[in-house]
Amino acid sequence: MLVRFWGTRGSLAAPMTVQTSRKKIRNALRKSIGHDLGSDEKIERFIDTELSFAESGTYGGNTSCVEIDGGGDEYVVCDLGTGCREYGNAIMSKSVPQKAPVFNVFQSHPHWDHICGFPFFVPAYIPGNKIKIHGCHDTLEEAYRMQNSAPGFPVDFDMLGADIEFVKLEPGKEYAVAGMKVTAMEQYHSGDSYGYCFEKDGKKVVYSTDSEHKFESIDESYGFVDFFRNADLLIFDAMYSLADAISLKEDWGHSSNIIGVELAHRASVKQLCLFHHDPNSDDATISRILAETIRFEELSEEGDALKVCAAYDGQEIKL
Amino acid sequence: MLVRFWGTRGSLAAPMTVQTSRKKIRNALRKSIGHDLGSDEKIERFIDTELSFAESGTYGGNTSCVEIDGGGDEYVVCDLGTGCREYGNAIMSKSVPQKAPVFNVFQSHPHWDHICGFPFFVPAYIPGNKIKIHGCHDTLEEAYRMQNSAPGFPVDFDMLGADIEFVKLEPGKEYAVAGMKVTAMEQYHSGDSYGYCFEKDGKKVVYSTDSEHKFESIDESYGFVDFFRNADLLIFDAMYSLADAISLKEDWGHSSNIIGVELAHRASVKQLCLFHHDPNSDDATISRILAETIRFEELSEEGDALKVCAAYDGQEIKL
Amino acid sequence: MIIDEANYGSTLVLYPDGRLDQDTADAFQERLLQAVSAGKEAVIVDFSKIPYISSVGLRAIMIAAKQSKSDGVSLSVAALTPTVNEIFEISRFNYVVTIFESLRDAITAASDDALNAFEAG
Amino acid sequence: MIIDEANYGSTLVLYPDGRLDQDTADAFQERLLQAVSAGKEAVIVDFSKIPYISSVGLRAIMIAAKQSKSDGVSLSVAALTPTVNEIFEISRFNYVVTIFESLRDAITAASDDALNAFEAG
Repeated sequence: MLVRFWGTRGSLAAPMTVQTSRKKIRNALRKSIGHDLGSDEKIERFIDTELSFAESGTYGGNTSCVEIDGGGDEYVVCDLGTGCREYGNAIMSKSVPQKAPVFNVFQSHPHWDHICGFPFFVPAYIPGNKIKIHGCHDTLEEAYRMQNSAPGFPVDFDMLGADIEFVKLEPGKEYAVAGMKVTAMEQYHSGDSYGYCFEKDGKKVVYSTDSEHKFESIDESYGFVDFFRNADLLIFDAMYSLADAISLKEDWGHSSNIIGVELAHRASVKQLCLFHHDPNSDDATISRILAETIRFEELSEEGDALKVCAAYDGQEIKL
Repeated sequence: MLVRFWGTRGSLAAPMTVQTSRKKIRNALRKSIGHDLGSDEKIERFIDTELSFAESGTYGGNTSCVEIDGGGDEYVVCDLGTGCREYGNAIMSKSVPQKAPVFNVFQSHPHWDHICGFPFFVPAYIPGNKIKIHGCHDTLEEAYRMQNSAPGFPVDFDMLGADIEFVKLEPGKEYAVAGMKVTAMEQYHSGDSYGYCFEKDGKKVVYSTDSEHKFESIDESYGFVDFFRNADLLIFDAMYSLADAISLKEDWGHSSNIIGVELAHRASVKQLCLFHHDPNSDDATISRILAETIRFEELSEEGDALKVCAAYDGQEIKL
Repeated sequence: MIIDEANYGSTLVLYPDGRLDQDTADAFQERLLQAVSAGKEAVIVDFSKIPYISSVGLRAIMIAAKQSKSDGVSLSVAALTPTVNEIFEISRFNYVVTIFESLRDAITAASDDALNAFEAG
Repeated sequence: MIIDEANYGSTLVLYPDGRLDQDTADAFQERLLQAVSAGKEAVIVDFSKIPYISSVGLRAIMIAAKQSKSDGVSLSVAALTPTVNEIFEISRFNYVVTIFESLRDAITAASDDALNAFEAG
């Protein structure tokens, strides 16, 4: 399986500021002093070895959109936040289509940040394309139709070229889509949200964003431990610090890195991927949170070794 | 007057990609070879003199949000795209409020990219704050209420702490707001849009985005020439190339740099600011378009000298 | 605006002379649409005497380009002055019509019979 | 979980001993809430014998911190082991309660009478 992150930010798209861009340049130049940069190869090596990811790159700022490629002949993607503009563009830019033009969307929930890229998802405009929006909410079609209508958008939903279908799923039931086994699970979030588990060839990926884990999560029988069990990759909403998540931002429907590590350990997850980054966090902040999470995992000394990463727009994880 | 750009992108927020970030670093390092970077001062000077804006900085990727500060005691801002998250944060971060907590929003139109930052505009949550959303559309309140409601957003419009009022304006009529003279003008755009002219102390700023100028614009009597007349700053929707704007993207409601220069010349505008950048344009592309526009202005040899710039998130223009 | 013309086999060449702007674009557009509809295989506009083109001149070319496509006629421009060449690039009109460096290049691309006629003078 | 305590003037100090996790957090929370509600001016938790704290232990502190605020009682923690200190920072609990390097520092900050009683042994 291959997971491609097109959008990893929570709530609202958060582009890099001009100050941050200049700071990166300044920092790289400062660090370069005394290094031999006499060839492009040496420059690449300097960037790779002397600069951190946050110093040379960026986590990006597009909202949720994660492609799950199980090798099947149809496309599979979780949520259509702003990241889906680039996802659609990438598909359109291939001279030879990689798959049949059938797009299976799995919708965590219909909050704006998870659907707002759709009006700029070019495949939706192409006759002959099929878009199947899967989800457990009754309101998905209403949300998408409302988004693609006046007064918010000039192209009405019914004018889109693609054939768009809404597929209602039941949580806990197993579905076969694009050669993968897919299961949904209800999550605690305003208006409900759903996590999705994708399984193929003995590999398991769980997409679990916009999900708050309350006090009950410490119970032995907490359902998410089973849902996450042995996942090769757990994409986990770690938007807030634990302190914020259980005080000021209690019931805001998001979780923390601490809870992510604890649940991942209990479920024997192999890799935990921090997701739904706060739009107020810059690259340095996200990297700091990642480093702290890796450190907390070490300190917690529980369960099997757990790899931890922080998702970035453009990231690919092969399983 | 002071104009602060918080969001300058059209259609959909467009964060910088990890590839672009790394490319900037690589380019800066390559160009630094042979330069003495032995002090922070020298590094700053190198960045300022040897790197272009697109090489060291970024135009940003937030959608429309432009603050117009005429020195009055209330806030004035055009549109509430994603840029208004940072606008609101900046206001909240001041230990001493700069103005009375009254926010006068001038709404070009209610398309998503022009209202989508509002749920993350922190001042809207603060009791005692007043938000007046001015505009010529009958649908503004409907659009804002729909955005702040299920299934798209968890905090309902009526739960917002601020007192929010919608103020209907008539195009062509002069209003006094925050010490400025404000006039609206209807623009050609799907569902209509409105440009706003702000005047104070002999200075004039025109905010004219999401406005297509069709063939009639060559007529002597074309109304926008008067509307733009002698503007010190014209913020102009130059999203497309002229070729695209009059063929494939005809009637999509946007204009071009070429038409911007021609209209600005005819109206004796002093500074033309390219705005509503295409989300598919990276920093280098926007800089190239800016350079070409400056060149076209030189070639066109008409009217008074016209300064041309391309808006970026975080830019301030003093008039 | 004076617009000379010449026929080389199945190719028609127009030679407009002067600025292509609000004062001249209507006449230019009319003449260009006539040329495209004249039943020729190809129409070439020699731009060597056009010092400047404004948006309204470019618009005339766009309209003619659309017409030429639906009529199955090849429309191209040739011998642009440096200024006009830049304006074609800035406006992205280099993607709208094919631009040839010289009239001879455009005629060569149009057809053998056009080239023969052109060479014959 | 064994939780010793000591009173220094108007300040109560708790000395929990052992990991603060799922097995022990309930007892810790109960004891902590009692302490906060005991009518003292300040409650200090000496963390020197806590090798580890999990989210549920932190949650107990959050609940007690909220209670202490509404009761007008000062709640602080002191003498964190290096691991627990890191976990407080990672979870941002350093913004939830005041952390003192040593119990003596915490007592000094609490009140003069507490310090006097503490010094007196």
